[in-house]
Amino acid sequence: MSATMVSQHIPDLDLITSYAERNDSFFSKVSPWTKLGGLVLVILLITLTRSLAICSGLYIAILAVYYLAGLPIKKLFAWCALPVLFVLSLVGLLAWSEPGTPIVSFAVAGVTIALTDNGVLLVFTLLLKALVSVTYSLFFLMTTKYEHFAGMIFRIFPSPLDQIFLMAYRFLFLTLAMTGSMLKAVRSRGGGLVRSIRMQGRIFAEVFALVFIRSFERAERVHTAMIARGYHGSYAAGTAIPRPGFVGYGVLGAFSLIIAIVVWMVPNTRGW
Amino acid sequence: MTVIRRDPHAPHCPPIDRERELIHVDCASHTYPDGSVGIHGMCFSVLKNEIVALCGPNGSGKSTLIEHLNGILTPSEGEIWVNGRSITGGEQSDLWKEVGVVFQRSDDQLFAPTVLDDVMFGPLNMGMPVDEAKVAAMRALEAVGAADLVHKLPNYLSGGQKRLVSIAGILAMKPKVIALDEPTSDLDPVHSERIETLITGLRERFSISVVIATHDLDFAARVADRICLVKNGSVFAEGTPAEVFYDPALIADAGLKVPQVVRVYLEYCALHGIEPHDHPIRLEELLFVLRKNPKG
Amino acid sequence: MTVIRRDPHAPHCPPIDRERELIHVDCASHTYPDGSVGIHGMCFSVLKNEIVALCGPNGSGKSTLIEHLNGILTPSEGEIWVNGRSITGGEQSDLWKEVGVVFQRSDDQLFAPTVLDDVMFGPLNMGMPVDEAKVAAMRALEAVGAADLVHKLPNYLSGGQKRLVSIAGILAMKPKVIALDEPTSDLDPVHSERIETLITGLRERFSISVVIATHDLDFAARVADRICLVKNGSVFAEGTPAEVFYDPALIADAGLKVPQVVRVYLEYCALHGIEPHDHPIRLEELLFVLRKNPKG
Amino acid sequence: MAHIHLEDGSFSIFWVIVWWAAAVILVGISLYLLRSGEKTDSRKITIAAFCTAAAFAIFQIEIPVAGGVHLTITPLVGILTGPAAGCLVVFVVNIMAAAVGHGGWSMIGANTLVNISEVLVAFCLFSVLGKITKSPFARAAAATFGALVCGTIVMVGIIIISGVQGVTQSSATILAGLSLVVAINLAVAALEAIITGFVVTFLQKVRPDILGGKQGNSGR
Ligand SMILES: Nc1ncnc2c1ncn2[C@@H]1O[C@H](COP(=O)(O)OP(=O)(O)OP(=O)(O)O)[C@@H](O)[C@H]1O
Ligand SMILES: Nc1ncnc2c1ncn2[C@@H]1O[C@H](COP(=O)(O)OP(=O)(O)OP(=O)(O)O)[C@@H](O)[C@H]1O
Ligand SMILES: [Mg+2]
Ligand SMILES: [Mg+2]
Repeated sequence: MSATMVSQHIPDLDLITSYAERNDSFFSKVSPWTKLGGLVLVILLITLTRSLAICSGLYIAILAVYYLAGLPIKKLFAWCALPVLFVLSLVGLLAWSEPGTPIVSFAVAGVTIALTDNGVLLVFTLLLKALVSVTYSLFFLMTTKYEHFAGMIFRIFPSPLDQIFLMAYRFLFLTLAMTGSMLKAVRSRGGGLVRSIRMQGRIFAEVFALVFIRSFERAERVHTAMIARGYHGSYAAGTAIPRPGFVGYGVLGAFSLIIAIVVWMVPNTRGW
Repeated sequence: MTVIRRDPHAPHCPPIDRERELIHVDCASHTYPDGSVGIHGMCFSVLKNEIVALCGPNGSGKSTLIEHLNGILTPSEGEIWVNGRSITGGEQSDLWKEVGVVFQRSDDQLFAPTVLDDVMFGPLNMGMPVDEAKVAAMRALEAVGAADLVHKLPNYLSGGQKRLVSIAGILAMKPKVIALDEPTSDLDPVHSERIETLITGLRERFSISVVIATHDLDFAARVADRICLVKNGSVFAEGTPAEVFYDPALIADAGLKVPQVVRVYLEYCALHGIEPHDHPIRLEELLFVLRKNPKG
Repeated sequence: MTVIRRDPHAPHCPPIDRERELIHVDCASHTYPDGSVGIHGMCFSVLKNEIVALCGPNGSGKSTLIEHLNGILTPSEGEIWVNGRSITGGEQSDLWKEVGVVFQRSDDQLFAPTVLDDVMFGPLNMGMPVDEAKVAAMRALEAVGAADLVHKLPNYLSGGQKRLVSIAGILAMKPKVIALDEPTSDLDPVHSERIETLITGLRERFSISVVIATHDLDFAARVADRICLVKNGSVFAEGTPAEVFYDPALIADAGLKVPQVVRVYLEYCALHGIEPHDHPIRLEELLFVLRKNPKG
Repeated sequence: MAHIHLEDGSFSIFWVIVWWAAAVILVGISLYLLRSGEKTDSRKITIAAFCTAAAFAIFQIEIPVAGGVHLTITPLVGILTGPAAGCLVVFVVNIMAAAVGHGGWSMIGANTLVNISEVLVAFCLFSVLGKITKSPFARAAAATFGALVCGTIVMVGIIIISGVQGVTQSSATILAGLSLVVAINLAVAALEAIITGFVVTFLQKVRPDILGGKQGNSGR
């Protein structure tokens, strides 16, 4: 594995961008607005429902879409590790004291804590919800061209929020590259980051500080270089974003209908 | 014209000559925020339709000077005129259209998601419609020999490929003056030569002026009309390549080395007892001279 | 020994020779995460006590190979042996002590708060006490001619000064093999020559092996014992400088240009009708040959 | 590292809307303040944008302690950009984090509130402490620690108030379950305080202009 990557479990933005720019599947031609609408509806559905079955179905559907778009499945699972860890670390703690039929139980210092069927169900449901949202987000990122994102950001957010957002997106690549190259340099001269903390704790903080300042100055230089090519402090997103077609509206409409039916008709799924 | 020497301790720039000078730098000093003195007592000018090379040792202030030319840095003390207008303090909003700068580190310059976007950035900012900008970008990429990189991500290029793309990004804007900081330092000989012909071609076809900061004296000797020797933050001597490079004491004074061609020629003359008055500068000239004096 | 040519389409590396080889690379491929092929069918080895130069056009895979040498990158397919031990997959934890790499972009390498800290970083990691590490660092900085920068911040140096410091950072660790990626690309001729004598000196005094990736064929010709020509991600020919550079068809095939000295010599021979069998490679050799045949 | 490590679907729709609305109102106020002030110069935007990028990047480096925690540099953002721009920065950071599965879209509101509290506290403490001590290290470290403690309180508060969908236990039990998280957060806060201290000391030394000191002369 390349050492330039900050961590294997963090979505590699360079890679995501490169997929986005190259993807020529059907989904890359779908209007970004349709995909954005889809995102809102997906999040709405998993916020409203508590049903394990619905979450599983949704997850399988999204995974299929992700696969059909020709995106890397193995990478997806690596990238999902962190969100999964989050859910487990927090909900995993809460699940233990959930009322229900105990499956395992311990007595610690006179208090009995038990993992119940409801607790396990809770963990699984929340886990699936997390996977649904992460997978859809990555699908969205990897099938939408940068210029379309830029255009959407430009239209959605008021100034100067849009400017901060757009410029930050640019600087992000610099900062990540800088962080990666620092790790590479440290490693190639024998300092694993962990050992360095023990060996030279102070230096670590200083290095960290320096990386921060260096990336800042890099960003500043890039900014001046942009000005040197005519950047005025306002990015004019000239690119036209494809509007949703009939099919797009149709799909979104149908999806909304399904959500309404699922949430209002099927009992015990509502999360109010 | 002979070599002009300047005393950096008592600098007095000649006054600006609006007829011939495109850029006139009279920069008493530029001090970086940490207190390092980048340049000091610097007089420098770029004439119309010329290629001028800045040569000097590491840390002599070449990059600092280059970054002054389109207002990325501004003098701590002193003034700079572009096209007869002072750019210090006042309005400099469209300076970027006139002077294009290629940075020493190409990473500073590349930021867009794809190579094409990056090269199109300048033309788009100049108000070109997208299609035209695309054409301009493609043409610039072809000119530097990097057309095959068009859909790559700038982050994922080799050192030399980044250099080519960053040069293309400036070319696409067709500025009146192009300043290149170590343009050939990462390039292989073939691409280097390509950039070389490109630079001389630009001057001939579009009467663009070019400023080059470089250590590669052989390269400077081949392309430049005028050489400015930089030391300790100021230009201390200037002249044509033949004058400057055939003055070994001057070159040594600058902390540089005489180019290979000159060394071979001088040795050859010494060997055959010829008066070295031909002053060949390019390899072709040297070979021509050798041919002319086959037997000494 | 004559030029060895390899067919990149049917690569079969010779087996590893544990007696003479310090590093043996048999890398079927390295593919970057985005799918770009960095190297492909690469056979390369570093012998004991030699200076080997990798020459090839931009994007041919030189840096990718260099970063394999101390395990910063690992082959997607294939294996690498250092000192007879395979480093792929297995233990590679102290590889950095044996192979030091100077990166193409010195910015990638400098991270400590001051130049001294940066150069001391390697020695400290090797377990040297602080005082000793300081002495080692100062000595390395003096060797490259950058002792005056010791208290500066690496971030605030000129391009060439950064290069010098990053070379010093590796020197201070005294590895058995030093790999330098474009070591002279930002350096002025004086510092360049200093690095040149340093490299040859290292080999002579400490029997260190040195790997250099460079485009500067004149430089490669001067220092290297062996030239490996790289194209499209693999070494396709190798030999001594005299063999390689006096084979213009091979050089053209590699996408490079014949060095100046060779061109002058060949022209000179053609001019005087001499058989070109001397094959001078350095400027001094050329001048010597010219002296030997003053009248052709 | 006060940041709610919950993903989409954890809060009920009611609380999602409540926290989002609160965050949007605060961001709106910041926007109003920024736009009504003098013309926003592009340098300020550069700093804010850079802080956004750095916050996001640093977010992504795990420190191998206790199963992997990470720093947020929200207090530093507060110190460098001030409260108004700081609110925008943390809002954008949270959107970006959600996009790569680091937090969840419906959690952006809650997380932004947590971070805004950090930005505000850090900024205020840093300014106030400036009258007490000259040492930039002490100022920055104390401000950071205070901010992160406050952020942790806000985070726990939000979780207790909104509850987690499907969790039916009492607030007290949830609080007990969260105590481990709080303990880790405080340990990381101490580490982050030290690092922020160094960053600010360094900035004071080499780039005082960023800290609002005298303007450097490196051009724009
Ligand atoms: N960002 C910076 N901050 C502080 N000092 C700097 C900075 N950049 C350069 N300097 C200092 O200013 C002086 C001139 O640097 P400059 O980069 O102009 O040299 P240069 O001639 O381009 O050198 P090189 O050939 O090595 O690139 C050097 O002494 C250097 O240390
Ligand atoms: N980080 C990266 N990600 C993806 N592809 C890369 C990366 N770095 C290099 N490449 C690609 O791998 C190939 C080999 O690159 P490499 O940097 O090894 O070339 P090089 O011989 O060092 O060139 P140069 O002389 O220009 O430095 C090139 O085609 C390049 O585009
Ligand atoms: Mg320079
Ligand atoms: Mg390279």
